[in-house]
Amino acid sequence: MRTAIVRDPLQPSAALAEVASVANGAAIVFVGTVREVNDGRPVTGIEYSAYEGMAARELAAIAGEAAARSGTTDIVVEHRVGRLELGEASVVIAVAHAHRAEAYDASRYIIEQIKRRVPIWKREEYVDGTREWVDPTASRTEIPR
Amino acid sequence: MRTAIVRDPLQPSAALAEVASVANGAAIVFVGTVREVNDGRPVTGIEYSAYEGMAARELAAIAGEAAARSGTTDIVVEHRVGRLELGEASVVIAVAHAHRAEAYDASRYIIEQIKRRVPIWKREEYVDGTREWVDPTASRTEIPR
Amino acid sequence: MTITALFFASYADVFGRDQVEMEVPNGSTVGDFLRHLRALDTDRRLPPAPLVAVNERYARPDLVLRPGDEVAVIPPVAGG
Amino acid sequence: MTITALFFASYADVFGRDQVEMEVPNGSTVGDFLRHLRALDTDRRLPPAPLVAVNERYARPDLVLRPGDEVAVIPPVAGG
Repeated sequence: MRTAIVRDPLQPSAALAEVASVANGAAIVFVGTVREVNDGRPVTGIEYSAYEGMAARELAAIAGEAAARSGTTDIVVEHRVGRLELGEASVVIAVAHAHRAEAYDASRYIIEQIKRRVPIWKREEYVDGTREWVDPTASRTEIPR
Repeated sequence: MRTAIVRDPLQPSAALAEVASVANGAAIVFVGTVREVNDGRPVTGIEYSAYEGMAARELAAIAGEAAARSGTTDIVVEHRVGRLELGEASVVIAVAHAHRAEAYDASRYIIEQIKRRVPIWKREEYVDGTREWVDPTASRTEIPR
Repeated sequence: MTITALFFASYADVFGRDQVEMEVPNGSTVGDFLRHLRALDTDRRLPPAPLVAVNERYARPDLVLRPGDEVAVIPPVAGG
Repeated sequence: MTITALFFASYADVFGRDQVEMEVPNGSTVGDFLRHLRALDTDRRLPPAPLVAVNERYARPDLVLRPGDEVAVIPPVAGG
């Protein structure tokens, strides 16, 4: 099990290789990437920033929860910060398990929890040169647990 | 969209690259691999065989159904046949979509349908040199639709 | 009329071959074909109603066969 | 007592900085800290009850702060 906040480009195939094992029958890699459009508005790039200490702690906690629920520790999660171009990967989640149902569930759990509680923010850059912080929750203010 | 029955080793990262696009925010690669143990019995390798024409046709149909349900055609599915060693990939499913929920659903739909209806069989080889055809369904005989 | 019967995996073991040209009466259905097969399966190693595909599509027992059809007897699949 | 307040993303824009040492009365809670902040947010750009983390963990309004705590005001997260 390994989780990290990183600045360099992510390597999905390295993450896949890291969780692979002859004990596992299923491996799933989820890759989140920067889209060219968000809410109908053309995007030219995204700046990701994080509360790095807490983000690292929450990522590790989420992976631990997924491991406890699914029964595998073959989990790698990396989230990138800094400026990303269109098409670049912002997050990679690799999970391997003896069986596929558990692998899918663990992968999905991890991405949903990341979006819910890991303190990372993104500022989109638009073709007209303006930039805006993305608020996907419309200012949700409940403690995310 | 591309589906194939192949004899050479599968390349998950090539499949991922093939579905990637700046229109997509999420890509998922599922890799099914040969486990060292099945039902508690140590396995040394698996021979996959197929009714190749029909298997190719069913794979294409399944990918088409997933595309229609999810709204993406960024789908690559490859199933390998022949003798596979422990840890080798038997199936790779790459799906990319603007949004993650649809990508997960399409990926899951494809693997479940493959296991249900694509005419592929496997013969496991055991440490004592014996071999056995795997029957995961206990001879289910309903038409799988 | 003549059809081509295909046997895969464990069913190829049952019949000792993976393909055979078979004579069946004109108008035979998939069900008729299966009854014919059963007569050849003296050790009763086929399940009571195995899956059949005709020309690469799963077929119901009432489907009427035509000359030259490729009729495959499909063991429980195990792909993925 | 002194605490360290951290502001991220859009909240750093609100306060024009991302970190500040703040004096708060001994025994202050997270809720007290937020009332104190609100007085500085003259344009009312913070939501009514923003998320707060104390020493890298999400904290409820009744948590009592201690000297040296790192108190982060957390905008809606947008990772992934």
